[in-house]
Amino acid sequence: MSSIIPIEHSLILAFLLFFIGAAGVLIRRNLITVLMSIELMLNSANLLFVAASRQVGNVDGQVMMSFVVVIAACEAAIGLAMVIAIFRRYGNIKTEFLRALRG
Amino acid sequence: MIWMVLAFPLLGALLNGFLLPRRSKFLSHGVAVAAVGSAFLCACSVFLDFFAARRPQLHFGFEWLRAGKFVAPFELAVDQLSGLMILIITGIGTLIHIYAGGYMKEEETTYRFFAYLNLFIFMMLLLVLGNNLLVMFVGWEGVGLCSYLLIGYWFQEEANAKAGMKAFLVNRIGDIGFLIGIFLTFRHFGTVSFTELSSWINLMTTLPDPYPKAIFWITLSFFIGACGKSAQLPLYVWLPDAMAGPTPVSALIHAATMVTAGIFMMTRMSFFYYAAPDTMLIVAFVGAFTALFAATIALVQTDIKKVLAYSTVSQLGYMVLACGVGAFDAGVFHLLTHACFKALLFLGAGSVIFAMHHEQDMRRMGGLRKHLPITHAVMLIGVLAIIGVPGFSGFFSKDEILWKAFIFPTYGPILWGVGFLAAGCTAFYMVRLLCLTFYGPSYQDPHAHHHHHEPHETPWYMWAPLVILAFLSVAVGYLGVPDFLAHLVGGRNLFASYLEGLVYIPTSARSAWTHLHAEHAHSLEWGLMLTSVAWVTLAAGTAVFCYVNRPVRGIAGFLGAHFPRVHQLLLDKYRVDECYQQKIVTPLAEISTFLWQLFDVRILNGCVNWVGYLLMGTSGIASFRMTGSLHRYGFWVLAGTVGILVFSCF
Amino acid sequence: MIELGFFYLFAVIALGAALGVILLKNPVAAAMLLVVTLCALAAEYVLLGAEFSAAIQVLVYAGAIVILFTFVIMLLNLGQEEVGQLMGVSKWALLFSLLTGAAIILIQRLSVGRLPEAALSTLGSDNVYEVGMALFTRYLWPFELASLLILLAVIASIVIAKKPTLPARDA
Amino acid sequence: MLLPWIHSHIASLTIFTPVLVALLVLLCPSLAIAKWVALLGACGCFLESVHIWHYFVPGHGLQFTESYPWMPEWGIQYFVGVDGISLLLIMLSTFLTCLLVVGAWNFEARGQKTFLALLLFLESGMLGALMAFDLVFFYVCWEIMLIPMYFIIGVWGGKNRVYATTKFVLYTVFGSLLMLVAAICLYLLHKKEFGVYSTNLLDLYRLSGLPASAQFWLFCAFALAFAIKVPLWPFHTWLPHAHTEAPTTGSVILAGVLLKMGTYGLLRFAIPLFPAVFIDFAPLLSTLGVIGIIYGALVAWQQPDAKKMVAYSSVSHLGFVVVGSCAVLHSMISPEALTGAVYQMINHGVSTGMLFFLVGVLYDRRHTRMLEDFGGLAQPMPWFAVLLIIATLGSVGLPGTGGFVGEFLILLGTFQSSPTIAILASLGVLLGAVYMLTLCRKVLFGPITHKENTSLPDVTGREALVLVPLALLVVGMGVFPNFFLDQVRPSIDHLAKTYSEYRLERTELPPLCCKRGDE
Repeated sequence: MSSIIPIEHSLILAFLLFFIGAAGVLIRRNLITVLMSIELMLNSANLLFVAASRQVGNVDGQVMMSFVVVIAACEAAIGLAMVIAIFRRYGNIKTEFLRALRG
Repeated sequence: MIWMVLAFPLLGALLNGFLLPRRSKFLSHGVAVAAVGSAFLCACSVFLDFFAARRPQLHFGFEWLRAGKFVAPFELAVDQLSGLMILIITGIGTLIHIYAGGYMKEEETTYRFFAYLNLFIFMMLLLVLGNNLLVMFVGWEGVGLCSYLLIGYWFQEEANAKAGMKAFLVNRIGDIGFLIGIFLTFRHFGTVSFTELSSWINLMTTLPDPYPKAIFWITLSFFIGACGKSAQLPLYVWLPDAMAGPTPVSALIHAATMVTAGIFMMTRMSFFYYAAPDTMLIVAFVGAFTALFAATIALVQTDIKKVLAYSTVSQLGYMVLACGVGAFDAGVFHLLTHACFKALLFLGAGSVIFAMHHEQDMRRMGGLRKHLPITHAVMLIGVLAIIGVPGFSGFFSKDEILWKAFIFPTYGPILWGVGFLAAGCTAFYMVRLLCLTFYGPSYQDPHAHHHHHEPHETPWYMWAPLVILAFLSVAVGYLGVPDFLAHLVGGRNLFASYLEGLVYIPTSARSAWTHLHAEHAHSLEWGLMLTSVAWVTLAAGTAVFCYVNRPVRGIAGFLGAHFPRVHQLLLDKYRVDECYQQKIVTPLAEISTFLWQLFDVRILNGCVNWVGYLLMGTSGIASFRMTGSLHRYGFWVLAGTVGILVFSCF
Repeated sequence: MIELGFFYLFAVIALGAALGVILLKNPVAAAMLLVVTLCALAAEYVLLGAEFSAAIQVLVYAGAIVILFTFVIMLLNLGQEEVGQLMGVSKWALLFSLLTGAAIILIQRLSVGRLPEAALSTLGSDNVYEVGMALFTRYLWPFELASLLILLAVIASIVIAKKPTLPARDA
Repeated sequence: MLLPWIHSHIASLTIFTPVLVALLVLLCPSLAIAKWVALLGACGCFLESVHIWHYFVPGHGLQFTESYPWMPEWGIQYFVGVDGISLLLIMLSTFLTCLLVVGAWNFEARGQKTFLALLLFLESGMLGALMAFDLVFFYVCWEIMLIPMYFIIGVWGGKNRVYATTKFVLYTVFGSLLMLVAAICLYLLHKKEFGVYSTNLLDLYRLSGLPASAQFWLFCAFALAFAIKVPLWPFHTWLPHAHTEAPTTGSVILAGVLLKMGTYGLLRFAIPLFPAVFIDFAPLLSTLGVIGIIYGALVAWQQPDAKKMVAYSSVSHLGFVVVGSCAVLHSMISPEALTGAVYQMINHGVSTGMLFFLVGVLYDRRHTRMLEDFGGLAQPMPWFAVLLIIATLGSVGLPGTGGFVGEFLILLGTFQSSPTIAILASLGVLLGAVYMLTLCRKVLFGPITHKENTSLPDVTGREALVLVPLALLVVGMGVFPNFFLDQVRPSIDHLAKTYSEYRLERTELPPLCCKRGDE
């Protein structure tokens, strides 16, 4: 069952997932949904890693994938903590309220 | 032994300043007196050693400062001059320390007072003993510091603090002159040691042009320093204000020792001054006019200490005049006699003030002879000494100066005339002081009576130093009996011969000097002396006539009625202080405020901030896309990434 | 061929659920659909021969991270109308399709002779063993560092999320 | 076994001890422990610098050198060492930091631990900049110094702290970026002349074929960076703000060491690297220095705020240092003036640091620094009065204090090269006395005008622990200047006499057993 699934398929799937995630980050105002969209983007990267691992024939890609999972977990934990902090401070979690960067 | 002379006062100062605070007053007084007294004994021993050897002795301590070619060892020199000075300083210092214990009895913080006083003695000794300009300068500024601290001893009063500051600052002007003198000396001679400098000068006099311009500037700079310390025109203004300090301080620092540092310094460097005839002329004229100027102010002052202060300025003028006409020995001799009788007068005035419960206005005194018999007696001796009554010390020293001025080849008679006038003024105001204080009826403030007791004589440890000083005021004069008088009894001027080896006179100048002496007959000297005795008697008699048994209003009545404007001008001390304030201090303060508020804050800081605002303005224009919306930022990041990806593929 | 068929099936499920994640107004439903996406991807991993990855995908992602999301959603107790607003979808949809097109073109170009040939059966059968070996030998230090990272993240999230106790500094 | 290792790595150890201790301080569970750790660390660092002082052999060029490749492909090294020009400043930095830790002991503000850590971090930066003999490492340390200072002023400062700290950092960075450009330029020129890349300062000293125009611009860039740091008039406007807003500790370290980095840089970099342009610029620099002396003194005189007064006095005092460094005489710098300049740097650090401490003592008690709020304090606080007077005397340069030695030597040397400058500068001696005595009079003397002042407590034991060593140093540096100068004189004379073709050689580490002075 080595090359049954061509890598192009995985690539296209990964890209589609990535752009769905990116679109989620861009179009949603809710910080939690934004975070979930980021998880989607990370997953598309994971898929690429796994597929590439398959393609080149060693497990490095899968190892990387597990590191990405770790990072995703950390990101989710801290991101959600920030969501809570922001909620405490502003009373809601809409992204358009976070405009401190305005020049 | 020489180190002990320095160590004792320093130890006393440290003990009093840091270890003994708030212990018993008796203890701090005892420590202070013991310190100075031991220093005096050591100084005697040092002096005797030197006297036996008759050769200047150098004591090398350690190398204090070396940088580049500049070397300043911490080295002390005992010679005729410094040997004499340490005796004066520690001797009179001891007497005044003893006296001060009584005077400062009611003070809370005597330890502070005695710490300063001991420190002063240390610094003064350093000044006179140092064998190079730098060590001398340490003492020079050190005594200024002590003077500052002591003038402001009663710091709770704003005026005292201000007077102290004024003294320090005016002295600093002089000190800058001194500093520039050091720089010039180093520039031209590459050394600051007195021994090396004098041998340089020895060499130079053999050169074809023995008086280079540089020496003129060097001596002039040092003279500016002397003007500051010795209160000469135009820097004398600090000394009268310095009377804000306790009276023993006025006696020790502002009469007997510190203010004579300028004369000491010029004598120390007489080898320079002999090589700079132009400076000598300036020095002589400044001295003569200061003598007269201050004496005229003293004529009308009503504060007993102010009279004595201006008198000090005037007497210092005499000493400077002596230096200016090349009679350094006469100057130093007057320094010695003046130290005795002026310390006596100040301490006497202190006793009067003490007895009058810190009343200093002479118009409220009078008739104190009955209450203060001893003080009266010693003050009388002091006054007779200062006005130059024959037989008292002032007579010998002052007449010597006037004589040397008269025979000075350039403008000699003019200098003599100015000094002669000042001598008359001196006689007048000193007798006036005596009359107003001790004779006539009492003019004490009647309101003061109900809580003040009658004035009474001071305790023994206050009048005993006065008696010793009174004895000295008479006795030291006989050390320096002028040659022509001494010849009558087969002697010679002991003091001049004592100083001879020190006051080095370049060969060329020396020949001119001896020539001068030969030219004038003794008859002229006798004539001048008798003239001045007559003049002094006349002036003193006028004062007695004007002030004994006359109502107080008579003072103003006599001068004020006939010459009101002159009287007012003298009372206002020629308005010099006001002039300085108006012409120098106020404009400087205005410049300062201008520089700060306008130039610094508005212009310089404004420029810097303007750059900042400019940048902020431009960045505001450039940042129109900075909406703060995360979505837009994210979109552009993404679009950019994709753009780059796509671009890189084709 | 059956693998390819499964691949397409799970791909469709994953994409559909992902679209649901970003389009649904109800955050709880979105979180549930995220679980679906993640599980579908796990299945893809199995198809790609990465059983270990599939396992941690399910355990960590679906089991832990999404639970975290759900907790926060419930903790903040947000109403639907508050969380469900979109940003003006039409513009973004246009952009999205453009980007997708660009991506596909890109992959087409990339795949022509650029990708390495698939390595045939170099991977052993015991995937978990191999990944484990790699993790504990070559990647030991990164692995340990990753654990440190998690520790830091835990501390950081506690610090960030806890209520401020210090009073504001008075100027 | 340990001792030889310490001996051979003493320079690096001194640089990195504080930053390591800073980390330790941050990790301490309680403030009480953290304070002791910080104190021990600072004292340890001071002891290390004493070791350097002890084994330093005067006249042996660059000593205690250590070099490791850092970015070898670009010729960038980690290269540190000590010579006579930096030795005293190193001692001053470590000594002041010890006192500062004690001074900040009861600094009752939020984040004292962080404060202490930043202080130690700052010390590392300063020591690194002082010991660096690699341009890049120097630049890194130079900028690192800004970071802790930014926070010290910006977080723990006064009311206007953000403005002050922003201004301070932006102004200084502006200068140092120019310096960076010049440094890169120099680096490329070295490649052009010798064919290899090097940022080693000893190599750069050997550059001889710099075109005149290049030298001109490079000198301008370096000199501007240092002039801002000094600060030379008219680049001083950040200083009053930074000083007034900074907490006491910040002011002390700023005045004590940071400002000296400007003059130190002038001596270490600008002068020996570009001697030909320096000769042309020396009159300009010393003129600016003289303007700074007089201007700073005049402006200080009318200040109502004690701290601002001391801040402007720094402008005046550092003017002296610049004047002393620029006393060019024929083909050399006057060695007297240069010695004075180096000595004055130390001295200003001690006396002005002490003054800032004393103003801090007042501020702690009354929460004001306005002169009009004080007066007559000599009565309730006699020891404070003694200390303030000692600091004042040190600042006005009374003989017997270090200030005199510094100012005297500077003026003496400058007088030999240009009497006008020296005479004008000596006016600064007078004006210095004017404003410092005004400060003393307004604070200490006169009647007590405010009721709160009648019962102010005198200097406490902890404050005395800080102030008494400083006071002793003020006096000690004036009484025994040779003790300090003997160590550094050969280096200074070497720079003064050969600045136009300055070379510095690394020397062997002196053996551990051999005491100095045996050669």
